[in-house]
Amino acid sequence: MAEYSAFSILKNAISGNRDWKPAWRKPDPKPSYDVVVIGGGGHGLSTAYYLAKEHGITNVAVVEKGYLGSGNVGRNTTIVRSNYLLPENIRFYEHSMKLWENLSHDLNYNVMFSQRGILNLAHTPGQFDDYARRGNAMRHEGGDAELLYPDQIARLYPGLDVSPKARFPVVGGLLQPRAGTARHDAVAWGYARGADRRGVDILENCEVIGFLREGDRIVGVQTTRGDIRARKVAVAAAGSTGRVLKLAGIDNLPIESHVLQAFVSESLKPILPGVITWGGGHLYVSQSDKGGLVFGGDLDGYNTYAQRGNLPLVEEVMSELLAMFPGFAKVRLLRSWGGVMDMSMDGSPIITTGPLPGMYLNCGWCYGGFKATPASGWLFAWTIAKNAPHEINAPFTLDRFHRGILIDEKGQGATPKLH
Amino acid sequence: MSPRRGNTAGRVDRTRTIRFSFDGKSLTGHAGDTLASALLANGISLVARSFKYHRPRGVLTAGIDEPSALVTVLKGEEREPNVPATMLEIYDGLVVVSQNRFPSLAVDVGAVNGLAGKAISAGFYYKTFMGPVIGPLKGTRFWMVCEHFIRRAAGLGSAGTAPDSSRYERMYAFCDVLVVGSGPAGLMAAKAASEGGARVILAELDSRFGGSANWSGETIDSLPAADWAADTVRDLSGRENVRLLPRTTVWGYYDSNGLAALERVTDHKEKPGKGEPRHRHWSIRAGTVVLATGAFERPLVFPGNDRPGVMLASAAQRYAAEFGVLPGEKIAVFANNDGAYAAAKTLRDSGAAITAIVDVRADISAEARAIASAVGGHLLLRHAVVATEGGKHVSGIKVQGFDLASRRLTGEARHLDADCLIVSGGWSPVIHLASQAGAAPKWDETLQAFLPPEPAQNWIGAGSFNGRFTTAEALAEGLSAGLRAAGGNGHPEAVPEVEHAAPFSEPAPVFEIPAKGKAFVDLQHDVTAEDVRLAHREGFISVEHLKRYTTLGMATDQGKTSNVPGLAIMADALGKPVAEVGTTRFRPPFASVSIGALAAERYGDIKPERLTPMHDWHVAQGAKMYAAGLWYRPQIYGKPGETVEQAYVRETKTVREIAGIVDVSTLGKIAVQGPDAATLLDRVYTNMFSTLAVNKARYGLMLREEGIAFDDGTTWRLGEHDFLMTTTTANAGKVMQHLEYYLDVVWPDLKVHVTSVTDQWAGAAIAGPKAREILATCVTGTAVDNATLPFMGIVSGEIAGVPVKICRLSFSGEMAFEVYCGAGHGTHVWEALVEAGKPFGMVPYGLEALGTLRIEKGHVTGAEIDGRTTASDLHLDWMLSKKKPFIGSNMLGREGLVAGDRLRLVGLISLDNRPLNGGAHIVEQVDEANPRHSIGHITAVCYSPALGKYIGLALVKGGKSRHGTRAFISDPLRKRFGPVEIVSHHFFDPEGSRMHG
Amino acid sequence: MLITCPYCGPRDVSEFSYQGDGNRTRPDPASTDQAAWNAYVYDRINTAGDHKEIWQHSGGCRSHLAVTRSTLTHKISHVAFARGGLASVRPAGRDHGDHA
Amino acid sequence: MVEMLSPLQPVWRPGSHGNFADGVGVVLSETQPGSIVQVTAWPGEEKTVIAAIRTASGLSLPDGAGGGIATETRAAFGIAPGKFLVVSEDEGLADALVQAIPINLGTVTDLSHGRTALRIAGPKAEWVLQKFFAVDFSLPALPVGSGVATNHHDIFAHIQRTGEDRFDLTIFRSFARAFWTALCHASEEVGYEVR
Repeated sequence: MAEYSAFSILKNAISGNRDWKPAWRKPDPKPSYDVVVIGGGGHGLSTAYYLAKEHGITNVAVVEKGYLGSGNVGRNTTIVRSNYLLPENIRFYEHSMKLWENLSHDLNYNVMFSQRGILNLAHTPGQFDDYARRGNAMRHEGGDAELLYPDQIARLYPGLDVSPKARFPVVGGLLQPRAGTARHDAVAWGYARGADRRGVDILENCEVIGFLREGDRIVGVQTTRGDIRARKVAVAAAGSTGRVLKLAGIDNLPIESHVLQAFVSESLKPILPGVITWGGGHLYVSQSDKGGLVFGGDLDGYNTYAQRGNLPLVEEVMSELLAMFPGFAKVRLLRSWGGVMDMSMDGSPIITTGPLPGMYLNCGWCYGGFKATPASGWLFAWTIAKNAPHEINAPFTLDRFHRGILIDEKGQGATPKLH
Repeated sequence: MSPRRGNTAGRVDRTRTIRFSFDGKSLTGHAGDTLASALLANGISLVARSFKYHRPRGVLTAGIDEPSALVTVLKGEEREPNVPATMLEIYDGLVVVSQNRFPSLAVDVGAVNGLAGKAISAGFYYKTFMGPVIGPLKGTRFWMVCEHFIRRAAGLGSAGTAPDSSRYERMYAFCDVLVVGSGPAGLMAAKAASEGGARVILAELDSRFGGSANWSGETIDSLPAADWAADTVRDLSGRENVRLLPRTTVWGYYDSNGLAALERVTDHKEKPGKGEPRHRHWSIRAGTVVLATGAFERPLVFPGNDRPGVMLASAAQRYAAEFGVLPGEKIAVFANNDGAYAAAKTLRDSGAAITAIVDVRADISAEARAIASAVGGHLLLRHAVVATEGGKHVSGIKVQGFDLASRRLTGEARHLDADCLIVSGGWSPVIHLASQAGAAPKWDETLQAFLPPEPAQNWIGAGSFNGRFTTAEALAEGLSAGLRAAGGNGHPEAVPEVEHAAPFSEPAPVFEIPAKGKAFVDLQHDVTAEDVRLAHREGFISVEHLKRYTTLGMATDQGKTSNVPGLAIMADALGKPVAEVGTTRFRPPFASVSIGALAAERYGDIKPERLTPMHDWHVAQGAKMYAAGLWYRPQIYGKPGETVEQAYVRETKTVREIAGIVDVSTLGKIAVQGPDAATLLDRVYTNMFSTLAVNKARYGLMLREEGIAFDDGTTWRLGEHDFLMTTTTANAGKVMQHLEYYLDVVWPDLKVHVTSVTDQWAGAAIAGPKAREILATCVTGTAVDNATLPFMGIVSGEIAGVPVKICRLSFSGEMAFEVYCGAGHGTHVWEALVEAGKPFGMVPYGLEALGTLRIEKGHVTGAEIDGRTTASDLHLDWMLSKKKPFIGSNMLGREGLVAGDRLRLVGLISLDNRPLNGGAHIVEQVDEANPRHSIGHITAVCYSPALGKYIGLALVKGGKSRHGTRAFISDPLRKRFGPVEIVSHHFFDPEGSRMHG
Repeated sequence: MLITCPYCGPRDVSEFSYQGDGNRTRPDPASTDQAAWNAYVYDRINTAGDHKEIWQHSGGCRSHLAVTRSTLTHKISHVAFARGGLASVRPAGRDHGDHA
Repeated sequence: MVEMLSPLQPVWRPGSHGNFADGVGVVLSETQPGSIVQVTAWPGEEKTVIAAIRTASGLSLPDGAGGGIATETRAAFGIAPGKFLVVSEDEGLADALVQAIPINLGTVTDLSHGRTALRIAGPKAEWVLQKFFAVDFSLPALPVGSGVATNHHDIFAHIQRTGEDRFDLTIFRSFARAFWTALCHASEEVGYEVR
C-alpha cells in the first residue's frame, strides 16, 4: 500500500498522527558515492530521484548548503507551462509537462499540479500574431494552444480590464489549457522523499567549499561536512552556479546571476481561475489554493547573489497588476521575496556533460526553472548515467554560445537581464 | 453609554457619536474608536471565523499584529477585504461585514472542518487527493476536482472586481533622520534630532502619536505620560525641520537606506477632500534611521486560547486606558511575567473585576504582588490555564497547578468564572525592519526574545526594539539615538524622569501549557502546537520547513504573535535551545500594504501617451489610432462603412496611383555631431557613411555585437560634422543607448555628441507618382526636380512660411519624400501639404497602408528583424562592408549564423485567394489533424492591390532555394490551411524604377 | 539602491540603466581572434562579491559610470565616469542621504 | 514667423482647479520660450564654452554640477558633464550659439521645438514635484539657479529652480500633454491655477 493515501491519513489520525515517518532521513555523509549532486533544490533532487528510478543508480548524495529546497524551488510563482516559441524549448518543456501530469502519482506525493491554464494577453494585432506564431509552433510540436478573443477572455476573468479604452486594450490571448500551477515546496519535498526512499542520501547544511581533483578530473567535493569522493559530480546550483564553478577554477560561464522578486497578496476567495499574463509590460499572476494572488514581473536587472530586490521593481509590478485588474487596488501585498536566477546569454538552459572531466552541468534556467524541474532532472540524470545527452537536451550545450547556435527565445541576445 | 464603555478614561471623544454598521447591524461608537474598540464597547466579541477550521474568533490585540479580527469594508461596489478591526478607525457611514463564513458569522457551516480534526492536520493534503492512476480521473483530474472545493473553502475576504475609485499617490522624501515609531523612545529621538538641526521625519503607524505613553498610566516629567506625549508632539509639529506622519507604516527597508512607508491619508474619513489620495506611498531616503518600533506582546499557547474573550494583556490595558472600553467585566489574567499586572491594575481601575491572576511562576516581584493584592481576585502562582469554557465567548476558564522546572501540570483542574481572559507570554521586539536591512536577528535567552542584529545599514535602535522594555530606558535610548543621528555624540544631558513605572520582568521560559485539546499557535491559519510537533516528526525541522509545511506565520498578520511561540515549541521538540533552531529573515512588507498605494500615481495611468505633433489632426480626421509602444499612430483613416481592409486597400491604391501622406514623426531621430561623427557611423553601421556627401542620405543597417541584425534606418548628412540619424520607432531608445555606450565606454577618444531629437522634428512622408508635383506646388526656396533633389538627396526650403528639410527617399517603392520641420510647426506644414495634395486626390494613409506598401517592396521591419535574424537571413548581405570592421562584423561568420537550415526571408502568395495570417506556420505537407514539420512562419501579411492577391513575408528554412515552389500555410489556431507559392520578397517593381524615375 | 553619480550626486537606482559586466575589454576592432571575441560577447565573471559593472545614468546626465558594487550586499564602494579622464564634479547643492 | 503650436492646447484649462477654496498651492504655466538649446563642450573646453555662452546669451554660468543662472527672460544650467541647457525668450539663440561655438570647442543642438517648457510656482511647488521625481527639491539641496536632470518613469525632465518656490521644467514635447495632465492631477490636492 502507498505510504500516503486517504486511508493512511485516517489510520494515522486515529493514532494521533504519531506514526508518520520523516519525509526524508537526515543521514551523515558517506566517504564516497557514485554520484554527488550539488544543489538540494528542485533540479538536484529530481536528478537524484531519476538517477535512482530510471537508471538504478542509488548510491547518490545530494549536498545542499542550506535547508532542502531553500533556493528557487521555494521562491517562484509556481507556474508550470510549455508555451514556448522555439522548437528546442517546446520539446524540452513538453517533456516536462508530461512528467508533471503524472508527478503526484509517480512520487506518491500530492504536488497539487492544477491544470487551470495559462493565458497570455495580447494588446496589439502585432502582438496577437506573435502569440499565434508561438501557439502554432506549439501545435506543430504536439503541444496544446488556443487563441482566445476579448469576449471569451472577459468571461473567464471578471475584473480584467478589457475595455477598448484601456491604455493597452486586450485584443486577444494565447491559452495553453494544460498549463497551471503546482505547490512549489511539495515538489522539492516529494522528490526528496522519493529519492530518499530509493536510497539517496540528502545532506542538508552541507556546503561545497572545494572540489577534489585528480589532474583535470573532478573526483569529489570538499564540504563543510567533510570530503566526499564521487565517480561523477553533477552541478545543479542554479543562481549559485557561478560560485560553485569558481571553486573548480571556472569563471567564464555564459551566465549572470540576477534577482527576481515575487509577490503574494493576502488570501482572497477565488477570483482568478488560472494563470494570466499581461503583454503591456511583463506581469504574470495566478491565485494559490490558499487564496493569495501570486505574481511577479521583470528582474531587478543587475547582477546579484543577494536574495533581495529593490523598490522600483516592486512599484512597477504593482502598477502592471492594476492595469490588468483595477479592482485589486484595495487588495494588500502580504509578502515579497527574491530568488537568484542563473540568466544565460540566450535565455535558454544548459544541460551537459563537462565542462571538466567527471563533472556535469545543469544551469542557465533564467525564469524557467520551476516548470523545468521534472524534465531537467530526468534529462540530467540521463546525461549523467549515459555520459551523453538525450536528444531533447542535446541542443542545450555550453559551447553553443561561442558557436552561434543560439536558442534565443526572446531575441534579446547576450544581455541576460532582458531574457 | 454601554456598560463596557467607561465614562472618563481614554482619548475618544464622547461628545461625537459615530454610526456604522457591522454585518448589517447599525451600531455606534465615538470619534477616536477603532472598529475593534467600538465592537467591544457594544459587547460584540465574535468578529470573525478562522481560515481552516472556521472557528469563532474575537479580538486578540489592539494593533497591527491582529491575527483574528479581520473584516471587509464595503464602499458601494468596492470591497476592501481582510482589514484588521484593530486598525480600522470608524467614521460615519462605515459599512463592515465579517468574512469567511456561510451563511452567517454565528452559524457557519464551514465549522464542520473542525470535526475532521486530526485527519486534516498540517500537511495532510500532500498525502492525499491524488486520485486513481487510471480511468477518467487519472493524471491531475481528481486533484482538480478536490481542489475546486478546497479553493472555495479557503481564502478569507472577497476582493472586488469593480475598479477602485480612490486616488493613490506617491511622495519621494529626503531627510537626515527618519524616526520609526512615536512611543517615548521615538518621540525623544525626534525631539533630540530636530534640536540638533537635522531634517526629521517621524512616522507612526497609529492615528495617535505616543505609543505606550497613551495607555501606560505612567508619569513622565511629572505629567501623565499621555499628556507628556501630546506636549512633545505639539512641540515637534511647530518645527520647520520636522515632518510628522501619522497613520504611516514604514514597511520596507531597502538598499542604501531607502525606506518605504504607507500613509493612510483618508481611510478614516467618510469622504476624502478634493484631490486627496486614499493612501500615500512614501519612498524615503534617510541619512540615519532611528528604529523605535517597540515590541509585540506574545500570547501563551494552551487549549482554548483562541476563544473570543481571550486577549493580550497589553491590548486589554490599551482598550481600557486609551479607548475607555472594557473587554470584559470579570477578567482573569494569565501570565509568565510582570507586565500583565499593570494591565490588571488598569482594568480594575477602569471598573472591571479581576477574578484571578494565574501565573506560571513561583516567585513574582514585590511590585507585582502588591498590584495583585490591590486588584483583588485569586493570585494563583505555579498555575496555568488549561482550558477556556464557553461557546462563542469565554464564560470561564480551567486552571491547574504547573511546575515550572519540569513544565508539567500538577494536581486537578478547576473552574474559575471569567468573561475575559487576558494573557501575556512576554514580548518580542519589532525587529522586522532591521532584519530587512540585511542581517539575521539574535536570540536572547534572558529576555526570551529575538533582538536586532548589528546594523547592516545606517540605523540606530532605541527602546523596546532593543529589548529595553521600561519607559525610562526607552526615553534614555531615544534621546541618545536622536543626538547621534543628528551628528552628536549621543551623550544626553538630562533624560525625562519616569514615575509610577509599570512593573517589568523577564518572562519565565514558558510558551505552551501541555494540556489536552486544540492549542493554537497561529490563530489565523489554525496551526496548533500539535501541528508543530507533527512537522517535527516528519522532519520539517528547519524554521523555513516548519513555516512552509504547517503555514505557521504565513497569514495576513505574518505571524507577529505566533512565530516565536511556534519556534519555541519546535525547539522543545528537538530538545535544542531556540537559538540553535534559528529564525527566518524578515522581508518586506513589515505589514501588508495596499497594492493601489504601490502603483500610486500610475494607478489608472500606467504609461504616458506619446503623441506626434499632428496627433490632433489625425483624430479630428477620424483616424483609428494604434498604440505603437508608447506612441499613437493612425492605423487607417477609415470612411464610414469601410472595413480596415477596405480602408487600407483604398489608401494603398491611392498612393500607388496618385499620392499619399503619412506621419513619420515617431521615427527615432538622433543628432550625431562632432569631428568624429562619420567615424562613429562607420563603426556602428555595417555600411560606409564617411563617404556620404553633405546633403545626402543613406540607408544603414546596425548589428548587435553577436552579429545579429539590430536596427535599420536612413542617416542624413546635414554638414561635415553633423548627421541626423533615424531609427525605427520601436528601437529609438535602444539605439540611443547603444551609441552612448560605445562613446562613453568603448571609444571615449571619439569626439562625437549624440542627442535625441526625435521630438524636435515633425516628419511627413509623401509618396506616389504625383508626390513631386504636389511638393512643387507648395515648397518655396528650392526646386524639387530630379537634378536638385536626386534620389537620397536633401534640400532645405520653406512650406507655408516654415523652414523644412526634404529628403527624397522611399520605403514604399514610389517616388517619395520625407519632409521634416520643427515639431511646433508640424500641423501647419502637414495641413499645407494636405491642401497642396487635394487637387490631385492625395490621401493621408495609416500604418496598415504603410505596411502594405513595404511588404509589396519586401522591406523588412521589426517583425523580420526580430533579434534572431542575420543580415544574410534578410538578404541584406550587400550592406556588409568588407572594407572596415563594424559592430558585429567579427561574429558574423560563426557556424550557427551561417548554417544552411536558418530561417530566411521569402515572399508568399496565397493560392486560394484567401487572406493569410501573421503568425501562421509554413509546411510542405498539410496535416490539419496533427500539424507538424514547420519550416517557418509568416511575419507580415496584406492584400496587395498592386498584385491583386493576398501576400505575405515569411521566414522559411531554405529561403531563396524555395522560390517558385509550393508550400502550405498551417495555422491550426485559426483553422486556416491552404496552398501558397514561395516567391522573392520583392513583389513589386523589383528594379525600383518607380522611386528612381 | 542609491548610486552616487559623479555629476548628479546620489540618485535612486530607478534613474539608472544597468549596462552589464565592466570587466570585459572589447578586442581591437581589427582583431580576428575569434576566441577573444566570443569571450568578450558571451563570457562573464559573474563575481560573488565586489563586481565591476557599467551603469548609465539614463534618467539623469546620461553618463556611463564604472561602478564597483557588492553582489552580496549591494553596497557600492566606488563610482567614476566610465569615460576616462572625467573628474567628479562638485555638485552645486547640498546632498542628502549619501551614506551608502 | 509662424507661431509654434503648443502640445497642451486641447488640455489647456486656464483658471483655478482642485482644492483651491483656501487659495491655490501652485500656479502652473507653459512658458513657451523662443529658444531651447543644448550646448556641449568637448572635454577640456568647458570653460571656453561657458564663456561663449556668456557671449551669446549674456548668462554667466557658475561652476559646479547642475549650477545655473536664471533671469526673467533667460536661463541656463549644467545638465551633464560639459553639457548645458540654455533657454531664452528670444528666437534664434541656437544660431547665435553656433556662431560663438565652433566645432573645435563643442556642439550646439537646437531643441526649441523638441522640448516643452513648463513652470510650477507657489508654496506647494516642492510638494507637488516631490510626487514625481526622486530628487531632493529642498532649497539647500537645490539652490536657486541650479537644476537637475531626472526622470519620472518614461518621462525625462530637466528641472531648474528659477526662484525660491519656482521651478522650470523642460519635457520632451511628445510627452508634454501626458505630463501636464499628470501634473494637474497631482496638484488638485493643493489647489492650482493654470495661467
